[in-house]
Amino acid sequence: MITKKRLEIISHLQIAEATFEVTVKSDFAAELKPGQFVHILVPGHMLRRPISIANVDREQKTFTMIFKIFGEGTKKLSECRSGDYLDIILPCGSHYPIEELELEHALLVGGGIGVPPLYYLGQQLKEKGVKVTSVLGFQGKSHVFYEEKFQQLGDTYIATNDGTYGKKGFVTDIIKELDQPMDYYFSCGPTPMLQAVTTLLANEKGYISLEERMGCGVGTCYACVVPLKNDPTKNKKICKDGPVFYANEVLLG
Amino acid sequence: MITKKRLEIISHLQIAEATFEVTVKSDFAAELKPGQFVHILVPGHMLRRPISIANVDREQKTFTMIFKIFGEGTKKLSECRSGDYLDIILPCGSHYPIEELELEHALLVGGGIGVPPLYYLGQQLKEKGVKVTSVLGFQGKSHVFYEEKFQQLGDTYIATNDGTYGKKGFVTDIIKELDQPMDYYFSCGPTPMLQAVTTLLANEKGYISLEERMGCGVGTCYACVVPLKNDPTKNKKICKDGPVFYANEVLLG
Amino acid sequence: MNLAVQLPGLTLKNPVMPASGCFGFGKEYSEFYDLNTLGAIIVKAATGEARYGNPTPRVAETSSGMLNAIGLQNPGVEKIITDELPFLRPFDTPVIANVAGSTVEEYVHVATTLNKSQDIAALELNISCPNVKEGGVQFGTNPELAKEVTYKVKEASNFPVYVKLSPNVSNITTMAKAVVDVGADGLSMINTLTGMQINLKKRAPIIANKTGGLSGPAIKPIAIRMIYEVRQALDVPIIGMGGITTAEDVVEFLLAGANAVAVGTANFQNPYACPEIIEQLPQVLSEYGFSSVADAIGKGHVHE
Amino acid sequence: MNLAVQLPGLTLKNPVMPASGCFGFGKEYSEFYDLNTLGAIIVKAATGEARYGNPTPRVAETSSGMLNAIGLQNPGVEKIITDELPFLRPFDTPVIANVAGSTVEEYVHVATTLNKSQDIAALELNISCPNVKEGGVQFGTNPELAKEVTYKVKEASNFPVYVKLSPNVSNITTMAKAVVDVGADGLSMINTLTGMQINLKKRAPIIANKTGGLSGPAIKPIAIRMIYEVRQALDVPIIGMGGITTAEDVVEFLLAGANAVAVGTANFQNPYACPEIIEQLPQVLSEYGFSSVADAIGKGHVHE
Ligand SMILES: Cc1cc2nc3c(=O)[nH]c(=O)nc-3n(C[C@H](O)[C@H](O)[C@H](O)COP(=O)(O)OP(=O)(O)OC[C@H]3O[C@@H](n4cnc5c(N)ncnc54)[C@H](O)[C@@H]3O)c2cc1C
Ligand SMILES: Cc1cc2nc3c(=O)[nH]c(=O)nc-3n(C[C@H](O)[C@H](O)[C@H](O)COP(=O)(O)OP(=O)(O)OC[C@H]3O[C@@H](n4cnc5c(N)ncnc54)[C@H](O)[C@@H]3O)c2cc1C
Ligand SMILES: Cc1cc2nc3c(=O)[nH]c(=O)nc-3n(C[C@H](O)[C@H](O)[C@H](O)COP(=O)(O)O)c2cc1C
Ligand SMILES: Cc1cc2nc3c(=O)[nH]c(=O)nc-3n(C[C@H](O)[C@H](O)[C@H](O)COP(=O)(O)O)c2cc1C
Ligand code: FES
Ligand code: FES
Repeated sequence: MITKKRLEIISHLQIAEATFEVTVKSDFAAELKPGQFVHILVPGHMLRRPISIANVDREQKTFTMIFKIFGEGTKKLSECRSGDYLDIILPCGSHYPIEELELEHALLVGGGIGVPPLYYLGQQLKEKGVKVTSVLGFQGKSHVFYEEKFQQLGDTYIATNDGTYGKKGFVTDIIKELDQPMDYYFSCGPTPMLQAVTTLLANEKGYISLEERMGCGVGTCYACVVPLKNDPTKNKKICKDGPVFYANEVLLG
Repeated sequence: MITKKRLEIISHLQIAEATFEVTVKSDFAAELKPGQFVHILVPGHMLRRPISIANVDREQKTFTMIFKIFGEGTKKLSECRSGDYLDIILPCGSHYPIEELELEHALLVGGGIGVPPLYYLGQQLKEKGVKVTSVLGFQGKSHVFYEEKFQQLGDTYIATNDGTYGKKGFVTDIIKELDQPMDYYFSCGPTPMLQAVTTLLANEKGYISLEERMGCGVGTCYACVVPLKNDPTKNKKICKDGPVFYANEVLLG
Repeated sequence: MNLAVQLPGLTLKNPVMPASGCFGFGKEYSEFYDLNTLGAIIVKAATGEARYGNPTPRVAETSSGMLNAIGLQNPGVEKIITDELPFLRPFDTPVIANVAGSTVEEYVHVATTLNKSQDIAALELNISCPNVKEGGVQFGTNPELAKEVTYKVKEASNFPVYVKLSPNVSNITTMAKAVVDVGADGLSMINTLTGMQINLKKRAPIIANKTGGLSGPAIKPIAIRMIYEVRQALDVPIIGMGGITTAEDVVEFLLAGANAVAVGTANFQNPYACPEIIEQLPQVLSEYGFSSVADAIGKGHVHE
Repeated sequence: MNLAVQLPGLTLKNPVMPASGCFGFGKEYSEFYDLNTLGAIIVKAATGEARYGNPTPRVAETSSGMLNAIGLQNPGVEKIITDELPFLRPFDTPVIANVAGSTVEEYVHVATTLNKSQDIAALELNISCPNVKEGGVQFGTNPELAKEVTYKVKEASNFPVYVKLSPNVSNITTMAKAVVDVGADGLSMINTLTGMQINLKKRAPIIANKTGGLSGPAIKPIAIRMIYEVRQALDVPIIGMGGITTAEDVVEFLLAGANAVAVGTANFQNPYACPEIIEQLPQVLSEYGFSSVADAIGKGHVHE
């Protein structure tokens, strides 16, 4: 059930350049699914900020978000401290429908702030016994985060735009060289990356997660739409029908 | 010299119902004169809040303000803590010109949030060897503050609107019964009180301190004017020419 | 405390309703709370045919406000009647349909089609849309066009018609008089002010449509002024809106002369905005010495 | 970084100046900083005779904005020339006089009188004043009145004339074209939007004048939109204003098409607003890839 809660920050860490990992307490934690996001009120701002769920600890009843400072809102969130409370709408949107999928081998492809939701997804996949391969793209070395955590889920490859870490180039450069079978790929990141990934993997089945500027975050305002591939005169809401879509369902860019 | 500074709060106390005493550190403290005010930025608000100087500690280089929660801005100020910083324009406005006055006996007449500036004035008068009598009006017992401090300056009489403390009624009810000579009276409080006081003491010399909604607080915007008694087609600025005026100079209400 | 308000075609248990375009067709917020608590519900605009709306980004944040250029996305009036409105039937809350169009004919078509709905109690005539025939001039900024569309929709509709005024005019009273003259049962005001925000990095307006409608607390003083002016000139029911986020704001609108109010942007900040405002309204009214909603309406007017 | 801007009659070392009415005649803020840092100074409005202004309260605070109804208090144009402007003479900063009036004759009288001042470089023609002869209709909301006053002031003045447009109109481009047609050398935009706030306790508008002009960040999206629209229609120098508080805001105005900018309300919040913005401007411009102020002007326009 979607709701709005004041949740206490129990951990607030900087984990890479301008990148923060924030964990909050929530009785709803166990219900959150990979790919879903939460909608956070930043005091003094009219519109909430959507942030993906990066991990869940069911026993501790906590969930974790990872975000990068982009503008004023994420800057203010970066200045919060443990013990502060955040006003959060949760859970929002669709999730990677892994319960329904026949899966042996999954490829995770993440770029920048698209990496966090894939971590929670990878954890759940691993729990299900799925073999996970991760290809993660970052701007540069100082931006890389969660590499070891992804390695614990399976083979992990890193690309950086500037070549300061891992392979110089894009995630697609790595995927091209990967010689592994996959049942599904799961991708999240900036639209140009998603375009490149879905084009490269056009013959594979996959799910992608999209971003758009949001108003309500719950499906009432029609701010966050994406056109459908088979009928671009129709669209779907990223906040409610998405953010996770079947890769061939939507028209990117 | 007027300036704007970030000043640290070194003490923040509730001293009566909805009434707070805040002391800040400032190298300018010694230059502040009784009757002057400071103009405080409340984060998230467009307009600054004018608050009088209630006391100065020249040695500690601190000054004290006393304010009551009236609306959102004073509410936020009441939630500050020691160690927080306030963005303050200071010093603002005119002061009680006691250096220039021949004074043996002064009557202080304060009402509510008009009481604070009179305390600093009374201290300076006492330092100069002037005999000080204070008549202070409050809404009710729970609103009374600084009674003992005023008693240390001289005879002090309290009136409350609801009669829960001191004399029931207005400061003028006490003044009428006072049988003491005075060279000057000094009054600060709500306009109806100032009207009553100046009318009652029409034959005495006195100074009053006025309030008005302010824009700039420094004399540029013409928001805070009061008409002149001898020519109501002309006015003066409360933030720059005032807040202290000679009692017969301005037209009240 | 009596919060009830009686308006043409609308018996409201309280004066607070979500504003058009900020509440979809009610389904989503019904997951947050019981829609029965609401005074009424104004649903998203209906046009003759389905509309895709504008390209994205469609929203941007401003100081104490937001810009939107949704572009009247909706499934078309027929689908709204068959697929969307029935969901609201079980609730004891009157529904107001928001009518939009690009030509007078489209407005009339939408209004006529809505006659067959059993689920609505009134129309809100959204005249802030650009008239394609008149080269994009807004119906809402030209008194003659406003008159024409109001007159024809009144003629076509079986429901009371509240005309939603645009604030992008020099003289709101002229617009109000124009539509009341030809039979508007009430007014709804204000719609958004046209604004723009430019993305410094991209060197282009953030909103794909370039301009968008400014809403939120930033515009409240303009809404209050316009309602006050119209109330002074006309004795007509007014649904007031523009930046309402608290029960105090509601009382300010009532004092300005609104008979009821709508809450738009605040829903996005706080999905519980409407029920929380309704819950606090009695206390705030009595704090300021009012014994009912009716008691407060128009009481902010100073008569010299 | 080259911040200089050349406008009719104005050689500005940087594009930032305080807005009229928010800086008095410069004395007070000269106690805070060296006025030489400013690109120019627009002083408080001058009318034919001294004006008392409106009763108090004259200001109120709103969400991200403020209302003011000062009522053009000023000592009259003669006294401004003799008592106020000479103070600004020693500074290497051009002064723009703001011209106001209730009749065309008063405007012309003020402009003519200002011809004898050695201390000003240009006029800003404030057409947001209500015309007493035409029953209070603002010069600034009627293109014909705006034309007339602009034409006559242009004829009377030896200085370049920047006409300050009111945002309280449906079509800002029509107003801009009207005044440029009759010879306005430039535009200054925007003035305040008419608003109101009601005091719940007193059950009356807070501002004694009832309505006041809304300024501050709340109106920035409206200012940006209007400047963008006018810039698309006209090639005329524009001094942009409305809610500027940071150097980023300045760049947004430049991108929208302003050639220079004025800072109003922000001075009240931060008396150092202007010099701080000027100091940060080079860094912000280069952060977004601009090599000078001139390089940024109009660059937010998207051409399809
Ligand atoms: C479903 C979803 C999940 C996301 N998950 C994450 C995440 O896990 N970690 C992370 O760092 N970021 C994530 N983002 C992006 C994040 O929402 C933006 O970076 C953030 O909103 C920027 O806010 P700001 O105040 O810092 O920027 P500003 O530019 O100051 O924001 C201004 C406005 O634009 C909106 N906006 C700006 N950029 C974006 C964007 N890319 N997407 C949506 N709205 C935007 C803001 O929400 C705000 O309304 C996600 C976005 C979406 C839609
Ligand atoms: C020269 C001067 C000295 C003052 N000294 C003191 C003092 O020592 N202690 C104290 O408690 N109060 C003092 N006041 C009053 C104090 O400024 C107001 O109570 C305060 O501004 C209210 O702000 P708010 O945000 O709580 O109220 P809100 O009503 O939310 O404020 C809204 C706006 O109205 C203005 N405003 C409201 N009431 C007043 C008022 N009475 N005077 C001026 N502006 C007002 C605010 O500054 C703000 O701009 C003084 C006022 C002046 C002019
Ligand atoms: C995202 C969004 C969509 C809107 N859609 C409509 C609409 O379809 N029809 C309409 O008449 N008004 C529409 N409006 C205007 C609102 O109903 C309301 O008049 C305006 O937003 C002012 O109120 P607020 O400040 O409370 O949001 C929309 C506003 C927003 C923010
Ligand atoms: C207190 C105050 C007084 C003003 N007086 C004048 C004036 O005399 N003449 C004028 O043309 N504009 C006047 N203005 C309008 C400003 O010059 C400016 O156009 C407007 O405030 C928008 O800019 P801002 O948001 O930066 O304040 C005044 C504004 C304020 C806030
Ligand atoms: S953000 Fe409102 S519908 Fe998606
Ligand atoms: S507050 Fe601006 S002149 Fe006094």
